[in-house]
This record gives sequence, structure tokens and C-alpha cells, in this order.
Amino acid sequence: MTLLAIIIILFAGGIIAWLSERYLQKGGRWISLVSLLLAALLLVNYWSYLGTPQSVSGGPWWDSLQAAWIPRFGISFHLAVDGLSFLMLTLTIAMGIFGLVMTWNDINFRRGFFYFNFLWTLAGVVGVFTAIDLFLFFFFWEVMLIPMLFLIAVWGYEKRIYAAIKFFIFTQASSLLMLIAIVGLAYIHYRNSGQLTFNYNELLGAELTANAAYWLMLGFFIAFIVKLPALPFHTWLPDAHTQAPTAGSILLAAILLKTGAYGLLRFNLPLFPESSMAFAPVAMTIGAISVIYGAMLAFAQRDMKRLVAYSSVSHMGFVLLGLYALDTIAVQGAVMQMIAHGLSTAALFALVGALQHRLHTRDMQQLGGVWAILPKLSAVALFFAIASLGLPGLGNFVAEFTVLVGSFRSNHWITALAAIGLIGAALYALLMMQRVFFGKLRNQFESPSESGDTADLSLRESCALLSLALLLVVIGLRPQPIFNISEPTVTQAIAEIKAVAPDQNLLSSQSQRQEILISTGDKSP
Amino acid sequence: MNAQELFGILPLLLVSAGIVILLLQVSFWRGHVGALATTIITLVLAGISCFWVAGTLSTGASSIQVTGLLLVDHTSLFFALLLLLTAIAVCIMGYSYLRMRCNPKVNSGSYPEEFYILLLLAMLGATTLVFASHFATFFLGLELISLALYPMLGFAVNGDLSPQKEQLQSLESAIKYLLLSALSTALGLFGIALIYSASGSLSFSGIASHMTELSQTSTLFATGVTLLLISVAFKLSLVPFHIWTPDVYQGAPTPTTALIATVGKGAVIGFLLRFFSTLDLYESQVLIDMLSIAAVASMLVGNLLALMQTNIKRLLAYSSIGHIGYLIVAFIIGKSTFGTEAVIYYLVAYIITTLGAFAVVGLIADSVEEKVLNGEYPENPTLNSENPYQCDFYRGLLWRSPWLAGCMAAMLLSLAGIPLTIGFIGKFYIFTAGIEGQLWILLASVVIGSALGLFYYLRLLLIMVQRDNIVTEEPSGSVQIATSGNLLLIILTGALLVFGIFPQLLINWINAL
Amino acid sequence: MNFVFYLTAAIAIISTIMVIFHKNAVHALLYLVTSLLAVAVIFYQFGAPLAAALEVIIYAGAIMVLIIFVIMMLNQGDSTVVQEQAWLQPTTWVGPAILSALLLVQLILLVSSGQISSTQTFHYIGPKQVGIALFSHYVLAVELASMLLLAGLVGAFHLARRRKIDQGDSNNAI
Amino acid sequence: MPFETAPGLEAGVLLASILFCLGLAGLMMRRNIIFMLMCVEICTNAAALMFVVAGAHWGNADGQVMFVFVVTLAAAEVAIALALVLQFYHRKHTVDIDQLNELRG
Amino acid sequence: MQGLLAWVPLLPLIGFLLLVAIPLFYSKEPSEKFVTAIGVGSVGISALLTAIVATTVFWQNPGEVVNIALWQWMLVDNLELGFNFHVDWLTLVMLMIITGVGFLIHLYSAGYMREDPDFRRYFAYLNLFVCAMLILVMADNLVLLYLGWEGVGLCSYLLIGFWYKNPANGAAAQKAFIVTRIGDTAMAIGLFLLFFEFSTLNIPQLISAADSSGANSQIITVATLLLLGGAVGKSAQLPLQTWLPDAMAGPTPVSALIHAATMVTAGVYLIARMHPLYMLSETAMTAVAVVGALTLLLAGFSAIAQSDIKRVLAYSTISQIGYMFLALGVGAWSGAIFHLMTHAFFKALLFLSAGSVILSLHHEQNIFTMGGLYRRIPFTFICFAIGCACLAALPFTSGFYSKDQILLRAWEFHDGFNSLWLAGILGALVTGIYSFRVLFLVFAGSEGSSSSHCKDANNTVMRVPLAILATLALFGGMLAPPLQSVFGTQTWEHPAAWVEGVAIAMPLIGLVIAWGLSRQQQKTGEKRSPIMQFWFSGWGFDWLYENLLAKPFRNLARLNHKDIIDSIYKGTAAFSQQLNSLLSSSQNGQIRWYLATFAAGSILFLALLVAL
Repeated sequence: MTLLAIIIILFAGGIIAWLSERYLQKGGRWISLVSLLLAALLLVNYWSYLGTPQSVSGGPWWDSLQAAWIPRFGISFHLAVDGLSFLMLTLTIAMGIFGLVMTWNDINFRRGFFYFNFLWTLAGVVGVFTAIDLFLFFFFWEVMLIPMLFLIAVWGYEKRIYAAIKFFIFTQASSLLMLIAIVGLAYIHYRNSGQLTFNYNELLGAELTANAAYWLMLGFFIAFIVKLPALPFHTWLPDAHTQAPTAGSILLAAILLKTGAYGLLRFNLPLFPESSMAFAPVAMTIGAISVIYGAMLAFAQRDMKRLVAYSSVSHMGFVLLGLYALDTIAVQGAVMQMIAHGLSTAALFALVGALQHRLHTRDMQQLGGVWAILPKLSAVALFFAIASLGLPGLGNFVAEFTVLVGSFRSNHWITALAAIGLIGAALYALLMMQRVFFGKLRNQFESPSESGDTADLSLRESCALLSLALLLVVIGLRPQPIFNISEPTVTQAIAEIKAVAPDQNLLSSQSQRQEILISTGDKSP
Repeated sequence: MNAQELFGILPLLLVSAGIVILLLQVSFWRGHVGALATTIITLVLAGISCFWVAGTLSTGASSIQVTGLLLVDHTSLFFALLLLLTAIAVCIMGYSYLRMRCNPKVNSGSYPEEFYILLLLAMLGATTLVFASHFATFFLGLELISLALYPMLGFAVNGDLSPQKEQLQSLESAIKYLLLSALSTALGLFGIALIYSASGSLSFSGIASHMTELSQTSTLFATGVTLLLISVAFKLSLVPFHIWTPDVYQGAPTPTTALIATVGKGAVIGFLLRFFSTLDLYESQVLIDMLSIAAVASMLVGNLLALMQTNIKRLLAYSSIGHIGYLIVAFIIGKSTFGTEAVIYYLVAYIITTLGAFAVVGLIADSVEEKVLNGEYPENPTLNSENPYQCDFYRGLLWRSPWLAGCMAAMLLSLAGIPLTIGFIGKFYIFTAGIEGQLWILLASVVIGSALGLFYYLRLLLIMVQRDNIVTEEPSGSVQIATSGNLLLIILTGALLVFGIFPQLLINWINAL
Repeated sequence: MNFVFYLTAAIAIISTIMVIFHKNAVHALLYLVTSLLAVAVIFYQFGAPLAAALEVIIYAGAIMVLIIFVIMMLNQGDSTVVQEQAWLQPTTWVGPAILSALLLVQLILLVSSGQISSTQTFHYIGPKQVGIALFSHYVLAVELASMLLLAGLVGAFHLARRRKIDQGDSNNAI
Repeated sequence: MPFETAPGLEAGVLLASILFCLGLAGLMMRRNIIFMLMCVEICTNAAALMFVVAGAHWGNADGQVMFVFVVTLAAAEVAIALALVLQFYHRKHTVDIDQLNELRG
Repeated sequence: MQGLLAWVPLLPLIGFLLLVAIPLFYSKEPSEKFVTAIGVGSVGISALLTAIVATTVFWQNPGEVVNIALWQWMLVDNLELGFNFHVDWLTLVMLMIITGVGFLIHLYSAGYMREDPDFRRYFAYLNLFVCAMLILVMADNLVLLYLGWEGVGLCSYLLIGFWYKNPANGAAAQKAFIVTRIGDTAMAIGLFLLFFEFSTLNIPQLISAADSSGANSQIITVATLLLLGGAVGKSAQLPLQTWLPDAMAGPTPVSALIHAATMVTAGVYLIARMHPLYMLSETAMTAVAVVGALTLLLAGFSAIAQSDIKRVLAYSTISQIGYMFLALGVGAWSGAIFHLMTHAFFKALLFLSAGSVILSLHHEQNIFTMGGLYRRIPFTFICFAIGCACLAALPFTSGFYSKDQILLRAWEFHDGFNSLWLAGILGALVTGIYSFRVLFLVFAGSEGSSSSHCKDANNTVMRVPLAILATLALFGGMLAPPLQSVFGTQTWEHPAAWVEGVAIAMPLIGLVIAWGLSRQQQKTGEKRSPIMQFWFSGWGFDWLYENLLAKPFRNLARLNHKDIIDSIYKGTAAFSQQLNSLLSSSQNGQIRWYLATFAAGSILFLALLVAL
């Protein structure tokens, strides 16, 4: 029930926020905050599961809720949560609160409608992360898009309509492919077993011919990597991110992109183990190329938000690489990257938003020497830029390192290629620092005439940003709790895959290594 | 013809009686509201009688054959009911449309009541069409719809205070539809005649019984069916017989547009389902190929045409071309019960959504027209933003009239097939049907068509939420519409959402057939 | 003897061609009547006297008279021949002619591929048989046909009416 | 009664097809709306002819019954069509169908 | 007692956090004294702790190894990493250098940086650097080492670009970070390879695994070469040396600490730490030696041609680290570390004295505008001279002892006369030339243009560290650390006397040449012959990289900044629009055209039928 309650609270909160617009000018944000806090409180329910991995009987699910919805198709309203979902839920709620707090004063018209969309996006995402019925998953997958569309199209910047439509068409068209794949999967399962169902747990056992599985897998895959986004379907992202309002960018970067990665891990790998295995080299290559290509494009941008957006492409390339390495370490790294990227990029978008709010431009050619007037903001930006280039000690490093270590075991060359992306990350992150915060201060910003505007970070903003920074440091130094939470899901997914190919090359070489280690084990201290 | 047979066609009889009563009523006492009331009562009674007949059907035989011309069964009753409900909605839209324009107090020559007579005649045709089991009734039903539609399309020409421009457009749409429709009727008749000459029978069951002796490859028969199909495709505005659609939709009075887009197509779909299943034409590869080609072409061409369209009625016309294309995908596997179910569900979704969209457009235009007639608004707007049929008029509508814009947004999302709306479930059905039939090319077209469709639905949707024109210097700040219109929109939007979120309700009803 | 048939068929075709190519509306209409009369003769040959009679009475009679009425009302006499001449240039009719010819070729190809060899005898169906059919089996259809005519009536009534208000406006009609 | 020697169904179909195509050609060629109406009648008549021929072929009354209905339709249709033509002429002072192209795009 | 070691890196970290967190809670900038107390104090206490531990634990027992496990970092599948410290004598030497020399430089900075508006930020960075550097040397696994490795890189970046208002500083900082990052990436890949091969990244485990098993020598070679890549980047060796001269844009004490004494020697430390692996691969050893030999010559010649006092020192640093690499490559592990230590002393001394000169001359760095300064700032002169003597390895200075070891080992390793030794000897000559050249140009001869407004800027805070360092530089040669516990006992026979003689003579010859050269250059000024110009530019490496890598990459990026892939979608959209307008033109409103399309459609459908 907790899951349903969270979703309902968010949906209801959104509606109340909208309705209250007429009576309370600024009530929407308080309502949103309260709803989010309530949702966060509900998440505490799962506290007891955190310490004990793999405790429950009856599968990996901590909690689930099932109700018949469309019996005609064997569709049920089926929500469940496991470690992975829990992590994603936590990230969602946390980033929701962060986005809300960061843009507390930014919205100055149609506030109620804004918070309606904001909360509905979050509700949709929560649904995506908890839906276990494939149809329901798809349902939420789409539901989260519409409010996001409005967020971009109404409160966005100059080219918002273009960006919004592009965003929507990309994700929607690809998700139609997924819908076909979902229906195809259910239909094949129905033909084989005579039972029409969209239940994930049952479809896991669907018997597919290799060919069918491959095509179905591709359907899912494309939908997910469009969302991720990976090459060559990434081009919606820079536009959407750039044109979205700050809160929208935060949601997009921190949460919506993760739904793609989540989908890959939750659905693609376990449902189609053989074809995933066959497809892995291609997917890894796509991931590695995304890493490099994203970094290179980030380097070439003038618009700060675009830079951050392309850096997301690069970072999410690591996720794809890690997931398709089909290696426990790499997949764990990918999960970690989802979280770390969520935190760091959300903060960067928030910072760019804050900067734009104060200086009214994102063009790096017009900025420069901002450190002199906004030292706090610049220092925080420095921190997150460094986080995004993967400095050890921060969450992103843990993620990228584990991804690369793990995927190196699967494929040396592709991983080495992706590792070059680390240089690219340094290039664009430092370029941003150099162009925006260092150097000479531009004349137009020197005069403190609009002193109200150019105030440094307020306490509210500082607290929000520093809490993210703190989280990143904590993850960077003590990531183990998160690894523990996601472990059952990851190991199960990998086990599914290993089960179908016990004699695969890489694994055998792996066991060789183990032998070596055992033979030398007694000598090492 | 016995009592049971007569009882079977009770809906038809009621509508006919309604026509006669309305005629008499009008000839003695002209009154707009009175005519509306009679019409709605007739339609409601006919609708109720559908349930009644269905009730007897489930106890007795599963279908009633009436004099070999009509066959009443559950599916056709469902269709009849659906169409009658649609007609009620059109009535309400018509009332709103005619209320100001055909006001006898202002202009003594205005006879709004004829609209309702014609509407009932069209409904008689439509119900006949869905009950038809014989080419005579098929043809008469189809032509009854057409003949009632011609004057309804051109209704604004006479007895109407619409601007000159709209009157001319109405006339143009009527003439265009008449000429093209007459040609398509002639072609269809020619086809029927060929079928008849090949099989020697005009009733579907008679032809079906001849099918075995008549070799499947009989080109005479095949030619006949093809010609008939062309005629039907014209009514459904499938590509390449779609070309009349936008012009007629645009020029006609909006309630008529809604009628032609919903009843005109729904009844034909109903006929087509029965025709194909009785004759088992799904086995004929060449017909399926033709339908597939038409479907693919409709999806692509319809959506492509709509891409940059700025006139909303034209836009909806183009989009309806695409939607019928989607529907045909499900229709192609119609031989399975699932296919039929998919067709019906999609049709329901299409009708609700199209009605809703045209209702919003019509109601908005009516409210603007009211201002025009009161002299508060330019009669022939020079700016696109003052023309209620142009996209630009909808700029920022969500802020001016949230309710209307909300309804329109719901309709657009449903047309685009986004969850929470009935259109999504409809699309889901299409996909399921396509996968069951393994129609990969068609599915690919659905995806491409949907992606194209998204563009213009979204464009319109986003125009409505645009913030830069909030400054209400326009004379038409907010749009006020009549209560009846609001009620209609509430019902349509409600249905759209309820069936979108709890599709099982509707599925149960369809499967109860 | 099929000679009569071919003769009447030829007359029908030629007069129809005259209809579509003639410049004078009234003349064209007369050719159309000729064509219809020829078709009536063919009906008779096919053993359908009722149809032949109806063809003459309703088609050639009533409907054509209706059209002629309108032509007269619109003053479509000799004066418009020149205009029709201008409208009927080869450039305008070649395309349609090709399209129609194509369609015809296809129809002929399809229809003459010869599966219609069941019986070659034709039956005489007199007015009585038709009448019985009309009022027994087809009685509902007849009712519907009446509704059809009603629709035509109401429609024509609504559309053809001229209002006072229009006359005032007719000058600034666009 | 010379019906035994009547031409075959094929000849009837052929004639109907020719007439139909002629009507179609005229419909596309003529700009005068009156001519177009006449051509519509030709087409309808061709279809009607087909019914009668087929009815004669099968020896039942259905063909002629359909003929009756077709003629009914033609009459009703032409009535409405002429009313529209009158309105058209009344407003545009021409019978040129090409003048009727305001709706496009 | 051993537990105190954990506090060694922690204290600077606390210092950093305090310095960073202060403005969050107080709107007022803290006083300089307060900042100095925290910034210098934290490192000072660390140094003290190190000294205590060194004397109490390690001095008594040279073989002692201290392991400190703090917490588990990652445990995923078989990847097990702890936040654990491993301290042996090698580490201890590094600890002492870092905390000791670091403390002195911190102290000096307090004087040098006074009145800088960003005083607090400076010490925050510096403290963070010390912390990262300590983690680097104390790490017991390669990932933790990598953490420190990148951390010091970051601090280096921040400190080079400390005066951010000048874009050139930022560019230099960026260059430093990115060039080293290239090496780091190679090193990261090396880590992956090691983990792939040995399933562990813990250094002791790794070493024992490599030792015991017949591990794939090819993999070890590749892995060690990749690690060398990291070392080369961080230690500014060929071919990634180009960042270091530019890094002189930072404050001079930073150059002393990071770019001379500690960070740049991290590569040496890494290879020394991983030496058992290197010993398994002849190729890797040779590569290390060759890199060192080439670098020391290249950088030495470049140093001769420089005109900026700090750049001379920078090239000399590169050159000296080249010596260390040479030492590593010929297996003189302790020699390398010994040279690392003495180099830390005298190079820090040199940089700090150079800083005094610069400060005295109001931030003038061009040696051609100086001259005859020995009269105006005698204390600085003495310090600088001691530094130069050590650098040139004049007999009985600390540099002499360490460099001598290296040269002898190079001779012995390849059984006599060989190119590596020759390079070392030649390097010694060059070292003599450039070190004395700068000394003579700055302090001797006639006064240059900027010498006139020289004002001794030294205060006590600056003098004390200079004095201590000068002492260390002179007598540090006696303090050869007992590294046998780490590297094993290395013995070698003494080569012929002439070999040693040559080694001693070379710096002296260099001194003479330097005298002549400086006299001549003081006359000609900055005019340079083509060969000098070539050396001045650092053998054209900058030009090469700029045109071979940076420019093509930038151009490619700029060319593609609109994202070529997007044009596919834009093209699709444009194509759809074209189709739309094409189809729209079919809706031309002409009813006869509509009829024609209807006929055409019918023909199409019938054609399907005909075709079948």
C-alpha cells in the first residue's frame, strides 16, 4: 500500500496545487513540498529492509500490491519494490525536493499548474520505478512525459516549443516500439502457455525463439536508449535540457534519464538473456561511443546548459556500457552511476539555472570571471564540475571506476575506448570552469547596479546544493550501503544471464583467475 | 414479416416515427427548442429500444432476420446505440450552432428545425446501414445518410446568419461532397451490380451461400467487391479516396462535420464488419492487400497532410484520415473475435474523441459567432488569431478558458494515443491486433504515422498553453459557452478518461454483444 | 437477333459521347435523353419492360425536365456556347479521357475474362413480378426509399429557398 | 418475344462499363456544373443498366427492384443538386465549377 | 602510536574543511592569522606526528610495516577495496618529505602570500593537496592511490590557476590537468588490466600474486607500461612533460611544493612502489630508463635556453625527475628515492629563494632584467647558491650523493659504458651549465633593468624555512634512508675510478661553461640562436601537440558543434515538411482534380486486381 500511497499523494498533491492556484498565490510550492515530504516519510517504511539484503521469502520484492485492472488482457495494477526500485524511488523523491527547493522563487506565473506538472512527472516516474506489470509500466512511462512536456513548453526558454516537441516525439515514437515489443512478448507467451498476462514475474519465464527474442529485445532497447539517451538517439536531450526551466532540467537529468537505464536493467536483461548476450558487444560499443561523442560535443558547446546536457550523454554512456558488460561489478557500477549522475548533473543544472537567473545568460562567450562576483556559487560549481569529471572520492568516480573495471573483464578494447572519455570529461568540465568562472570579469556584470539579482547563493540554495555535495562525498567514500541494497536485483539479473550461457568465454577465464587467486591466497597477507 | 421482426427493428421504427412526428410538429408549430426536444426524445427512445431489443435477443435467438433485408444482432445493436448516442451529441452541438444563427426572432426566414429532420433522416440511414444484410438496404441506408448530409453540409447557405464567407464555404463543401459522393455511389452501385451478376443474389447470406459454387477467383465478383470497396473507402475517406475530406470538413457547419466524421464513418464500419464476416472476405488476399495499402497510405498521407495545417477543422479532417487507417489495421484481422473487438473499441475511442474535438471547436466558434452577431467582434477577421477556426486563435487558450482548453487537450492527447485517455487503449488494441495478425509493415506505418501525428497534435496542444499572449487585449478574452455545451463536454471528457483508465468497463460491454 | 442490341447500344454510346463533348447545354440534354431512350430499348430487349418504362418516364422524363428547368432558369442558352468552347480545350479533356480509358480497359479486362458462362438465356421479368417483389420482400426498402425522397424533398426545400435577407446581401456576395 | 436471342451478359456489362466511363470522363472534363450533373446521371444510369442486365441474367426481379431504387435515388439526388446549383449561381453568377475552390490547402 | 598515522592525512583534511566551511557560517572573511594557524598548523602537527612515529616506531625497527584499516570502501563481486593505509619505510620517507618540506613551504607561504585577498582559499587548497598527497603515498591499494593521485592533480590545477583573473593561468592549469589526465587514463586502464589478471588491486596482494604465479608476462608488461604512462604524466616526463613549465603560473611556493618537491615525484613513488612488477618485465624497465634518460637531456637543454627564472627551475625539475626515472629503470630503487628526497630539499629551496627574488623584484621573473643581486639580497643569494650547488651536484652537497649513486648504478647495470650512463653524465654537465647560468645571471654581473628597485621582501616567516631547507640541502646527503626493507639489499661493486671522476668533474666543467655563457648572455640579452630558440621552446613539443592533437580536436569539435547526428533528424523533419507541402498542393480545391484522383485511385485498386 505504501507504493500506492506515494503515487496517490503525488497525484493528489499536484491536483490540489493546481486548484489552489486561484486562492493561494504561492501555495503550490508548499503543497508540493508537503507532498514530497510525505512521500519521503512513506519511504522510511522500508527502513527495515535496508540492513538485510535478500531477506524476504517469495522473490526479491520487499513489498508488492496487485489488483486486477484490465482482466481482458490479463493486465493488473501491480506495483512492487525491491532494492533497485527503492534506490530509484529515493533518488526520485530526493531530486524532487531538491528541484523544488532550488527553484523555490523561480516560477512567477501559473504557479499552480507548474507544481501540478512537477508533481505529476514525479508521480509518473515513481510509477515507472515500481510497476511490475509491463502494461502498467508502459502506462506510467507515458504518463510521466506529458507533464514534463508542459514543463518544458510553458516555462522553458526561447526555443521551448521546438525542444518540447522534439523531446516528446523521440520518446513517444520509440516507446511505441516498446509497446509493440511488450504486446509481442505477452502474445508469444500467451500462445505458448495459453495464459494472457503482462506480469513481469511470469513473463520472465516466457519461452521465446532466438529470433523473436532478439526483435523484442530491440524494441525495448531502442525505447530505453532513447530515454537514456545513447547515440544515435540523443539529439532530443540537449534541446530539451537547454530549453527546460531549471526544475525541468533537474527532473530530466536526475530522474527521467534513469528510467531508461532502469528499464534496461529491470526488463531488457532478465527478459531476454540470450539476445542481450548476443547484443552486448553492440550495446557496449554504443555506450563507449556515446561516452566519447558526448564528451566531444560537450566540449564544443557555447551554451552552458547544452554543455551539461551533452555531458549527460557521456555519463549515461557509462551506464549503457556497464549494463551490457553483463558483469556484476559493471552493473553495480551502472546503478551507482545512475545515482551519482543524478546528483551531480542535477546540481549542475541547478547552478546553471541559478547563474542564468542572476546574469541572464548561459552563453559561455558572454560569461567569464564570475568567481569574482559570485564566489560561493562558483565554488559549488567547481565542486560539481569536478564531480562530473569523475574525481576519485566522489560518487561519480566510484560509479565510473566500477563500470570500467567490470566491463574491462567483458571487453578490453571497448572499455579502453570508453576510458578515453575520462579525458574528455576533464576537457569539458574544465573548459566550463575556465570560460565561466575564471578569467576576466565581463564589463556588463561588473556594475553591482542590479545588486538584488547578483546576490550570491542564498542559504536555501546553499543548503540544497551542499546536501547534494555531501551525498556525493559520502557515496564516493562509503558507497557500500548502496551496493548492498541493489545487490540482490543485480545478482539475480546477472544470474539469469549466466544461467543461459554457463560456458561463455569470459566467465571461464574468470574462473581461471579465481583459481590463480586461490593458489596464491595463502601467501598473500 | 411478423411481430417479432417488427420488434427487432424497433429502433428504426422509432426513428422513422420521430421523423414523421417532427415533420408534422414543424408544419404546425415551428419552434427550435421543441424540435430539439422531439429529436432528442426520439433518439433516446431509439437508444433505449436498442437495449430492449438486445434484452430479448439474449433470451431468444441470437439474431433476428427481418424480411431478408435487415439482420438485428448484438453487434449491430451496439453500433446503433453508439451512433444514436453520437447523434444526441450532434443534436446538442447543432442546437448551440443554430441558436444564434438561425434565430427566427431576428430573421423570420430561419428554419432551424430542418436540421433536426435531416439529422433524424441521416440517423435512420445509419441505423439501417448497421442492420443491413442486403444490398438494397445497404444502398438505401448509405444514400439516406448522404442525401441527408448534402443539405446539412450546405445548411449555412440558407436560413443561417453566418458570415457570407462561411455560407459560401458551406455551399462549396456541399457541392463537392455531392458530386464526389454521387460518383462513388455510382461506382459502388456498379460494383453491387457486378456482384449481383456474378452471384445472382443481393442478400449477404445469399451471396455467401453462392460463394462455394462461385469460385473465389471469379473476377467479375472480385471486380464488384473492389468497386464496392472503393465506394466504401470513399465514405471512410481512405487514401487515395480521401481528397474530399478536408474541404468538406472545413466548409460544413461544425455539427455536420462532427456527424459526417463519426456517424458517417461508424455506420460504414459497422456494415463493413458484417459484410466481410458474412462473406468471409478476409480470406481474399487481394482485398486484404488493397485494404492494407489503403491503410498504410492513409496513415502516412493523412498524418503528413496534417503536419503543417493551421485550420483546425482541416487538421482534424486529416487526422481522421490517419485514424481510419489505424482502424483498418485492426479490421484486417477482423475474422477473429479479437479483431472485431479491437475495431469496435477503436471506433468508440475515435467517435468519442472526434466528437469531443469538434464539439470544442464548434462551441468556441459559436461563442465567437454570438459576439459577431451582437456586433462585438469583426465579422470577417483579418487576423488568424481572430478566426476561431485557426490555430492561432487557440494561442494561450488554456489561460483564457482552462476548461475548454483542458477538454481540447484531453481530446488531442487521446487522438495522439497517450495514456489516461481512451485513445491510448484504442492504440493498444491496434497494436495487439497488428501483432496477432503479424502485420509488421502496417505496424511500422502505425508507428510512423503516430510519430508524425504527435507533431501536429502537440503543436496545437502547445499553442494552447503558450504563455506569451496572455495579455488579454483581444476582445475575446475568455470564451463563454452554453450550459448544454458544457454538459456535453463533461460527458465526453468523462467518457474519454473513464474508458481510458478503466477500459475493462467498455470491453465488458463490447464483449457482452 | 443481336443486331438491334448493337444498334441501340451504339446509339446510346454515341449520344453519350455527344453529351460530354457538346457545347450547348440544351442540345447536350437532348442527346442525353436520346441515350436514355436507347438504354430503355436495351432494357426492353433484356426482358425488363417495367424498367424500360420507368427509364423513359422518370429518367428521360422527370429528371431531365428538372434539369432543363434549371438550365432555363440560369439562362444557359446559346450565349454560353462560346464559354463552353473555351472551357473544353484538348488540354482539359485529354487527361480525364486517358484516365477514363484506362478504367474502361481495366473493367473490360476484368469483366471479359470469361467466367460468366453459367446461362446465356435471359428471362422475362414483367411488372407484376417486380411489383410483387417490391411489396413483399422489399417492402421495408420501399419505405426507406420513401424516406430517401423525403430527404431529397426537405433538402431541396431548405436549400433552394431564397430569403429576403439574401437579396439584400447578394450584391456584396464574395 | 425475342428475349431468347438477346445479347449476353457480357455485352450488357460492356455497354454499362462504356457508359460509366464516358460519364466519368465527362465529369472530369466539364467545367459547367450542369454538365457535371448530367454526367453523374450517366454514371448512375450505367449502374442501373447493370442491375437490369444482371437481373435478366439471373431471372429474378431483384435487378429491376434495385433499378427502381436507383432511379429514386437519382431523382432525389438531382433535386438537391439542382438546389445547390441554384444557390451557387445565385451567389457566384457563374456555373463554372472551377470558381468553387475556396476550400483548399 | 601507529594509530597516529591515520591522523597525518586527516589533519590537513580537517584544516581544509575548516577553511572551506568558514564562509558558510560567517559572512566575514576570517583574519589572516587565524587562517595561518589552521593552514600551517595542521600540516605542522602532521609533520610532528610523522616525526614521532618515525622515531618511535620505524627507527627502532626498519622492517616495520604498519597497516591501518579505516573502513571498507567497496566490496562488489570480487572487487574488494578498503580505505586502508599501508606504511613502510618507502612511505615513511615520502611522508616525511611531504609533511616536513610541506610544512616549511606552508610556513613560507604565510609570508609570501600575505595581503593576497584569497589567502584563505590558498591555504585551503594547499591543505587539501597535502591530504591528497598523503593518501597517495599511504594507500594500500591502487584505487586509493589513484584517489590521491587525482586529488593532487586537482589541487595542482586549482593552485596553478589560483590567480584566476588572468586567463593564461587558467589555461596553464587546464593544460596541466588534462595532460596528466591522459597519463592517468592510461594508468586507470593499467589498473583494470591488473584487476583482470589478478582479481585484486591491493598492492601487497598484487605483488605477491605477481611474484608467485607464472603470471602472463605480456599482461604484466602491458600493465606496467600503462602504469608508467600514469607516472610519466604526473612526473612530467617525456612525452607528457609539456605541462610543467606552464604550471609555473601558480604562486611560487606552490611550484616549490607541488611542482618540485612532492606531486611531480609521485610517478617515481608509484614505480618504486610497484617495483616487483617492473622487475618482471625487462621491456618496462628499459622503457622507464629510456624515458628518464631522454627526459633529463631534453629538459636540461631546454633549461639552458630559458629566460624566466621559474621556467629554468621547472625544466630542471623535469630533468632531475628524469634522473630518478633513469635510476628506477636501472634498478637503483633506493637511489631514486634518495634523489627524490634530496631533490625535494634543494629544489624547494631553489624555488623558495626564487620566490624571494621575485617578490623582491615586484613579480619580475625574467632573468635578463636581473643581475648583481647578491649585494641587494644576500640571504636569498646564499640560499639560492646552495640550491644551485646541490642541483649541479657539486661534491659533498646532498645532490652529489644521490646523483652519484644513480650514475654508478647506470654504469654497473649494463656492465660498463653504455648510452644510459652517457646520458646521465651528459645530463650532469648540462645541469651544471643551467644551474650556474641562472645563478650568475641573477646574482652576479652588472645590475639589470629591474635590479634597481629591488627590495628585500624576506621576513622572518620566510627566512626560517629557507634556512632550514638550505641546511637540509647541504647535509641531506647524510640522511640516506634505510630502504633495504622495501627494496632489498642492493650491492654492487665500485666501477673504475675514472668513471667516478668523470661524474665529479662534469658539474665543475659545467660551472665554467656557465660562467662564460652567462657573461656572454648578459651582453647579448635575450637574443637567441636558432638552436637556443628550439631549446627555449622545449624542443617544439608544445607546437607539435598543439598542431597534431589539440588543434585537430578543437577543429573537429567546432565543426561538429551542431551535432551531425541531429541533422539526420532535422533532415527527416524537413523531408516530412516537403512531403507535406507536396501533398498539400494536391488539395488544391479543384473538384475536377478531386474527381481525377478518385478515378486514378480506382484505377490503382483495379490494377491490383488485374495484376493478380
